[in-house]
Amino acid sequence: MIGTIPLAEVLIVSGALFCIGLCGALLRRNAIQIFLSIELMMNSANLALLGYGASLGTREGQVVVFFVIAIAAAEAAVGLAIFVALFRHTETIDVNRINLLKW
Amino acid sequence: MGIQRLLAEHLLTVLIFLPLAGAALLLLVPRSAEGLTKAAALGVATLECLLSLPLWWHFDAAQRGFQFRESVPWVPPLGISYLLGIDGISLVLVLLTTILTPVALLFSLTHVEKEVRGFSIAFLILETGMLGSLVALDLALFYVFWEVMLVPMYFIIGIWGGNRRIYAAMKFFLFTMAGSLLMFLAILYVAIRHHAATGAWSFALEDLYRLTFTGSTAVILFAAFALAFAIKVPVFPLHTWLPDAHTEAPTAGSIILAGVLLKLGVYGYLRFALPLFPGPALRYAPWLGVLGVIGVIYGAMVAFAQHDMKRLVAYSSVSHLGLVVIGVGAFTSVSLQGSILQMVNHGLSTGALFLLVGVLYERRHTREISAYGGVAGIVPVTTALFVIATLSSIGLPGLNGFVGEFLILLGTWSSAHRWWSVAAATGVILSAIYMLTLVQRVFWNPVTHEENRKLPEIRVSEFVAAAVLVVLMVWIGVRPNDVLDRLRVSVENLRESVAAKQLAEASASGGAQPARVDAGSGAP
Amino acid sequence: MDRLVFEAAAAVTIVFAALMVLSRNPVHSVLSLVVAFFSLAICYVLLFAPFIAVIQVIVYAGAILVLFLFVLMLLNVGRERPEKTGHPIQTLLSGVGIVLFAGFLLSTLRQSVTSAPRALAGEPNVLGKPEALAREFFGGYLLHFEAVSVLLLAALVGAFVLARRESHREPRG
Amino acid sequence: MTGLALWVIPILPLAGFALNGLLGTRLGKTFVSAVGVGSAGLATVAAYSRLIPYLSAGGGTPQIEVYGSWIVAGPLSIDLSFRLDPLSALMLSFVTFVGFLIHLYSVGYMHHDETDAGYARYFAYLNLFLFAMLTLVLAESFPLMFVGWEGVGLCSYLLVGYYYDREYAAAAGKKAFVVNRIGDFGFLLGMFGIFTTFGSLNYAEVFGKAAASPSQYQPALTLICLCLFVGAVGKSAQVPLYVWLPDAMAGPTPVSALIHAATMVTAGVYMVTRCNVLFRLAPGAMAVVAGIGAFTAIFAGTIAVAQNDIKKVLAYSTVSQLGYMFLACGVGAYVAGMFHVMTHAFFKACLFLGSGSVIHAMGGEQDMRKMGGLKAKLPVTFWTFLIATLAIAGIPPLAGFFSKDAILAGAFESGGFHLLWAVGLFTAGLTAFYMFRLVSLTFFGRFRGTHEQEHHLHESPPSMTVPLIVLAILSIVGGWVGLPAVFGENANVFARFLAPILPGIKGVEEHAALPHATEWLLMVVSVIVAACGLLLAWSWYVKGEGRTPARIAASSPGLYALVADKFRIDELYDVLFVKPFYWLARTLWKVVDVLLIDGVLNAGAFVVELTGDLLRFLQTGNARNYALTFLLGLVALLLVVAGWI
Amino acid sequence: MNGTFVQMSQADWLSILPEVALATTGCVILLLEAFAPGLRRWFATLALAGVAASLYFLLAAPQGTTFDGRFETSGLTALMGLFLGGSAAVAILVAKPYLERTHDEKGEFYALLLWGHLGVSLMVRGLDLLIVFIGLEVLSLSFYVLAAYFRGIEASSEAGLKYFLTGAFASAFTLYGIVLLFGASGGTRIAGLAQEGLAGRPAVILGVLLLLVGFGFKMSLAPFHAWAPDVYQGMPTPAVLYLSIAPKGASVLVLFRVLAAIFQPELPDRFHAAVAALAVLSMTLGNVVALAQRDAKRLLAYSGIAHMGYVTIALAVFGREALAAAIVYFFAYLVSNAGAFAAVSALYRDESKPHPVAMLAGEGRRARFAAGVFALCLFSLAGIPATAGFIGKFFVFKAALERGMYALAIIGVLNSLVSIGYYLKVVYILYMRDPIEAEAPPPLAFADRLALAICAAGIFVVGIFPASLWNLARSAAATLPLPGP
Repeated sequence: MIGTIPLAEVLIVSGALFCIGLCGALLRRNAIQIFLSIELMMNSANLALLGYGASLGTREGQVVVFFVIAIAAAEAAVGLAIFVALFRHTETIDVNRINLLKW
Repeated sequence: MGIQRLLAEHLLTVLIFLPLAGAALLLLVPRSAEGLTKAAALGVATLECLLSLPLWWHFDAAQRGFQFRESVPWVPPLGISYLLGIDGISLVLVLLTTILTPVALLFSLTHVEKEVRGFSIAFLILETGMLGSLVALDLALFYVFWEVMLVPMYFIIGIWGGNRRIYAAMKFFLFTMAGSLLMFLAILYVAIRHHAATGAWSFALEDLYRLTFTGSTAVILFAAFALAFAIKVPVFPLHTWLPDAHTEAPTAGSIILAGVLLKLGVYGYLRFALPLFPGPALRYAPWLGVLGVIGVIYGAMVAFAQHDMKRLVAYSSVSHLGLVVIGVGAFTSVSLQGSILQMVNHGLSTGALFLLVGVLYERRHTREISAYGGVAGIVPVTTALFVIATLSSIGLPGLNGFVGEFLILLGTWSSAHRWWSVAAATGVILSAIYMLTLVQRVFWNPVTHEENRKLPEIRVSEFVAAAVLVVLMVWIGVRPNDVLDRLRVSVENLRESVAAKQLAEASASGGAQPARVDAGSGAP
Repeated sequence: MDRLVFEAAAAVTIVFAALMVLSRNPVHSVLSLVVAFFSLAICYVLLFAPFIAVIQVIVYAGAILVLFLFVLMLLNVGRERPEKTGHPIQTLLSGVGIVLFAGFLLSTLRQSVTSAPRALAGEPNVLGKPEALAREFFGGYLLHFEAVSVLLLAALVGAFVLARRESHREPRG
Repeated sequence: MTGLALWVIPILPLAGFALNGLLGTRLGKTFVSAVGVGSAGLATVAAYSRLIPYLSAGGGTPQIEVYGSWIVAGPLSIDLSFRLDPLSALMLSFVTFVGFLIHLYSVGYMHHDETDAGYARYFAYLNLFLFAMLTLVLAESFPLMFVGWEGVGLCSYLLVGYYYDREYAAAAGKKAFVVNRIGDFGFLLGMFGIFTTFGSLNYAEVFGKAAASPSQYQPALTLICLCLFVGAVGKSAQVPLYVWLPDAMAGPTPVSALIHAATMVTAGVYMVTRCNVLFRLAPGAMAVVAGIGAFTAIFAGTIAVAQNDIKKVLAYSTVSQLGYMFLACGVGAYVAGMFHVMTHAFFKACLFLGSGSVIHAMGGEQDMRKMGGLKAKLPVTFWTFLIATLAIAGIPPLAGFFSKDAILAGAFESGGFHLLWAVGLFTAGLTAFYMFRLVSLTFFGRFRGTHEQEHHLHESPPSMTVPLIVLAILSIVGGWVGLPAVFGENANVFARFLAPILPGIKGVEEHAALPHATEWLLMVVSVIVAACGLLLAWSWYVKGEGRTPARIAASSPGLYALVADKFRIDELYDVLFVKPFYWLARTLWKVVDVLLIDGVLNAGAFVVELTGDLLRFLQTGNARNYALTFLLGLVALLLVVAGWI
Repeated sequence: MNGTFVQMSQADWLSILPEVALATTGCVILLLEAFAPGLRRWFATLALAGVAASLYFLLAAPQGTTFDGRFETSGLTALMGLFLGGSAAVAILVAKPYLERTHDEKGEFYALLLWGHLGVSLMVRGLDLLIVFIGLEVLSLSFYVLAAYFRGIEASSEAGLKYFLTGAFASAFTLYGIVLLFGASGGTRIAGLAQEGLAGRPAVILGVLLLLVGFGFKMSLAPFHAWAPDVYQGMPTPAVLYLSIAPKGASVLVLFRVLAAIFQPELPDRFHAAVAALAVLSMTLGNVVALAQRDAKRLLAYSGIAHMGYVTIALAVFGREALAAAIVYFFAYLVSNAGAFAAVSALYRDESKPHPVAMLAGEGRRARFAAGVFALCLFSLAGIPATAGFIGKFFVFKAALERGMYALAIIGVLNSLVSIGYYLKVVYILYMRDPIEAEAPPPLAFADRLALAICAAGIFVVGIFPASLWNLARSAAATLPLPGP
């Protein structure tokens, strides 16, 4: 229990978010939306971390989350840059249409 | 550390690595200097041949076990060592190798145009590989040489070969690999068992001889080894790589393929598969013999159906090697000596045949039998040599072929499997049929193709190459004892150790009585 | 009380997360994700992580998603064309995969328990004290901190490399 | 050991072979003839230098010379050793001598129609043959005999195919070798059998053991003997393996005389006689030998009647005579057999050389229907030929009479309702008939050839006629060494001389000699039969100028054609063996090799490649699918770990 | 709560120096790029110096753990450092002429390469899952960028996109795995996982599996391999060279660390089955599909997938000998694969076009050295004796057989039979076909020549004298709590 919140509940929420993100990552075609979904997955991880941390009564959870956020930010920067760079060639970021390299 | 001491104490090492050194040396020769390259390669090979003669003189025929031993730790943590040594069996094959290589190179002097340097280098490396696997007494070391051999041969077939060379080269490589990879696992397993049993790592043959394997393990291990060697020999259903490889390879390549590489299969079987797993080896010897019989007859029949000279000779190899296999399967001292001798004979006669076919091919650039006919009058010397080689190959008494055949058949007859001998003896008839048909259609008969009328006669270099082989044929035919004497003790040794080990196995596996080792050693 | 708030916030998060995934228009997605992150930040607070919650709002909801918006504008990619999102088999397999995985994940999480909680230093919300966190960063997590700095540097340079215009080189390809 | 070592005798022609083979082409015909004839002559001299003392010593104990060991492996040990005993002495005597004569004859025969190279080749082969034949007869062990055995086969192959640029010659040579190989197959097995039975391959040991304790080896022996006999059948052209001999006439005539009449073909008889100890212990095998021999004799004789090629007639006559010899062996009259071998060597060689001289004169023509009336043009040839003919026909007191008579006597003794004797007798009649038919067609009547042939007709040079004369003389006197017992107990020098080769065997009694009366009777009968044959031929072909036979032929054309076509045995074999063999070979290659083995392997390889090619398309290039496979992989792992898979 | 805020001992400093060296070199190059672009042709040398320096510091650093047990300096890390340093060095050597050919020699390339290298070395040395994860991300980010390095080439950008999307996707899973383990063990330390009764918990199992797939992704282990062919094809060859070697080694090591910590003394059967399945799938799929590849880099990608299958056999065997075998295998893989990619980089002229193998026809007689080494590397990858590749397989199969995993070994050798099929195909195209490219490839740059020579030498040294390497690997493997002698 974290205060009055049962850990399981927190984890379930996080799990649900992760799965939602998963759906987005798999079903969307727009690279940006896919990436958004991935961000969501990472956030679900953060939620779980905080839940665990709190229930363990350790700060490490929060510390890790901090780093994760930093990483996510960095990824976002690079990712968006890549999208832009690719967009210059293809005029689209629909991953269904981006298959020059295959087979 | 004088050169004499080097030769005295490390002769085998010198023999193995001299060609390699030569190959390295050739890298210094400018690519344009083709003549020089060829000469240098030939020189190295000849020197090698000369250096190998002391083995012949100084070999103590009476001594059991291996001679000219050398032993240096190689991979100590796994007990892999650079362990060399020869007995009579390897001795004759080593000499066969050192003799055939210069012969092949001598022939190539006038017949390799493209990539001369690469060719010579590949050939020398090949010789290193062959000699290495003949004298290695450490399974890991053997395996290394055994596989290394493939690479230069792959290139020799693939680069300097005929029209379907790439297919042939691939087939050759994959076939051989398919066998040896499983053998590789088997070798590992055996060594591991040795480690488990003694706590010490070792790949040394004599250490591993001491292990006894029983039950299905033994069978599987034996199968792995046998398969690898059977493919190399090649034993009947696994032979189809041979015609392609032999046919497509350049003449020199065919000479070495037929002359030496095939023998390594039988050699490996005698040196490794048999002594390591005598139980299964003798239990399944009948199958081996049957396959041998099939090989003899089948090979001969198919050879008869060929209309490509080289292919015909190639299939004749299948037939001859089948005979050798029978001798091994019968496993009497007579048949064994016969088999080993027959390997040498086959090396000489088939080598010569390929060489002379090459002589014709290089002039007319066709291997079709029908493209020739009646050339005896135009190239009498070639004809004479070819006829002699043919006679040796079909086992005419007085030439080498007969002695081998006779011993194998006699030894087999006096073993438990008399009927093999009867069946295989038909090979005497069949070989005459296909070889003489070849001779008739190529050399006799009226001249049908005008271009044959100005067929140039054999060159001196080619003649010398062929003559060497012919001389050896006659020599072995008249004085086979020179060879047999050196084989006797080794063969007896082999049979005894196998017998002893088999008893050990039998007792280990709970007294199932062993198959007869000395199935009628021929004595009445 | 806490629990009710948490559940409410969580519900909102989930709903908007779902919206983000479902909406064809990327801009809508971004916006709904902003909402989701806000409510997520509330959850963080309830989990004794006020500092993280703040960062979540500023960095994520603020910076990152805005960055996304900018890029969207820059490339002005409109809504996905309503063509089917892909091969039916692909969709089917995705569905199966997701369902199975979700099953595993949730069932695992439901029964997942932590080792006995340590006695908290003072009251719970001491956990999230920025100062205390700072001590962690420059104490035991110094190495991580440095590593992340390299990470950010790399990201920076990387973004620069990629985004830089083709200047002094003949276009290729 | 007295005088030269035996090995000198075969070595001399071998040296000749080497010399002619290597240098002959360069050094010209005179050198070649010198070397060729010289080596043969020297060999003869050497041989007689050993023979005379041996004979004068009355033969008897064999002299065995061991020169060293040839093959030693395990329990097997084969020496290089020669043996001089009555049998080998007999063979030696006429092989060298006749061989020499024929070398001499060849000088004349081959001289102008051959290039230097061909000439050298010819003499090289001839010398090599002499070497091989001598090894064969002198050998003291089976393998060494086999060396000679196959050696002569090789020479026969080379010499039959001497005119290699004529397809039929090359084919004939191959046929000869292959058919011989079939025989050798038997010989080999026989040797193996002997080795496993007696533990040795040396005559002395084998025969010694066999004679000492016959019962011990009984069961194996019949098989062994049959195997050996297969060898003999091949080499001596008996039914069913005789087919190569008639074709072998494609070779130069002297070759036919030497190899295919006088020496090589009798090797089979020699071998059987050599192994008489074994054969006598295997009555079953003996019966087979006799049967085959008798059948061959009459069968080939019949064919000979209808041939028109002069050499073919002689060839079939040879086959038939060889049958006679085996008949002799089969009924246990080994001495008689060898006796006939010798006399046959004389008169048949003479006949062949005579025919050679005729062909020579006719400019290569061999068809008797184109000859006739040659006796005026070729007197020497005619007379020698006539003598030889009478000899073979068995007209006393010529050589053939005595040998043939001895055989018939033996056959008569052998019982079996004298069936074998009857056959032999009939064959004798046939022989007389077709031989005189030959003479009549060739030498009597009017010339039927072309004009320029007639114009070119001439007697052969002395180098050819001298051998003819010598052989003719021998054909007359040759038989006198073996007068039958009726001329006094010790009249039969030959038999006494050869006696030692028929050692007594425990439990095998020698059958008693015939009573004189019977023997007289037999002689008279055979002479009458022979005479009838002669007269019939005379009346039909000289008097009636061949009308009667033409009428007969016309009356039953089918039969005549069949006989003329040699009963179409070759065609039969072609259908039975050759064609199926070729078909089988092709099928094995195309079906088993290409289709089955390679097919399966290539199919396997292809399947793998194909799989690769298909799987390759899983790589759609769509990042979402990559994520999907990732997820599916994860799920699969989960299932595995959770134990659901 | 003492006065100074930052708490860092000298040991910490010494242990972190290698990474510092790398980071600094990167920064320096970057600055030079900005302010002294004229010095570009020295960048490669500088980068090499950086790698060398970091290697030196690594070997010089005192053994033991630092940053209160989160960072390791040991024989193991030293050996792995050698492996990573080697691949980085070759990559840089190859990069110089490559970038010159493509007129793209920029400082950023080296900087990113070095930082990526830094990330990998963090993965290798981190005893804390968070460190490992950060290292992983550093690596990934740098190489996302390097993949898309050629902005002018669509293929390159596309490779960047694919790598980024799949990579981010994978790291989300990795992260969640770490979270689960965190929850179970109450911390991010790997050592912390070695607690009583942890191995049984579903959360832990799930967590470990997520790590397995996450790092399996980096290893391009089937079925997490799909990104590799595309990315390799579009990515600048030198970067591929590094990416195809170093991170795989690091990932395997991490997996060994985690599994060793959690599962003591032995891998549970189900886990073993799962890993073995991955191995078999990866070998088979990699080899079979490689047969069908036409593009040199794709072919090498699939061959890499197959090779990771062989390594995974070692993971499945699990044990000290197995880890040692894996390490040896990676050294063998380093020399062979690096050589192969170096040759590819040297043999192809135009980066904007794909690299069909058929284009190499007859190069064996024109670009003799490059083609020769290429062939040698291919034979080594195929596992022909007397080359490094054989040694790698030798030890892996030995380990498998020793633990009685015959099926794995047999499937392994059968696979190498298949692999010979495509390796030899390249060889015969090199040597037995006539050239289709009109003009011979440009003469080999010194750096290329050097790189190739190093790899060739390495192949033979490892292939013929493996003893010392094996001993090192075994002693290194002893640092992990693995079963075995």
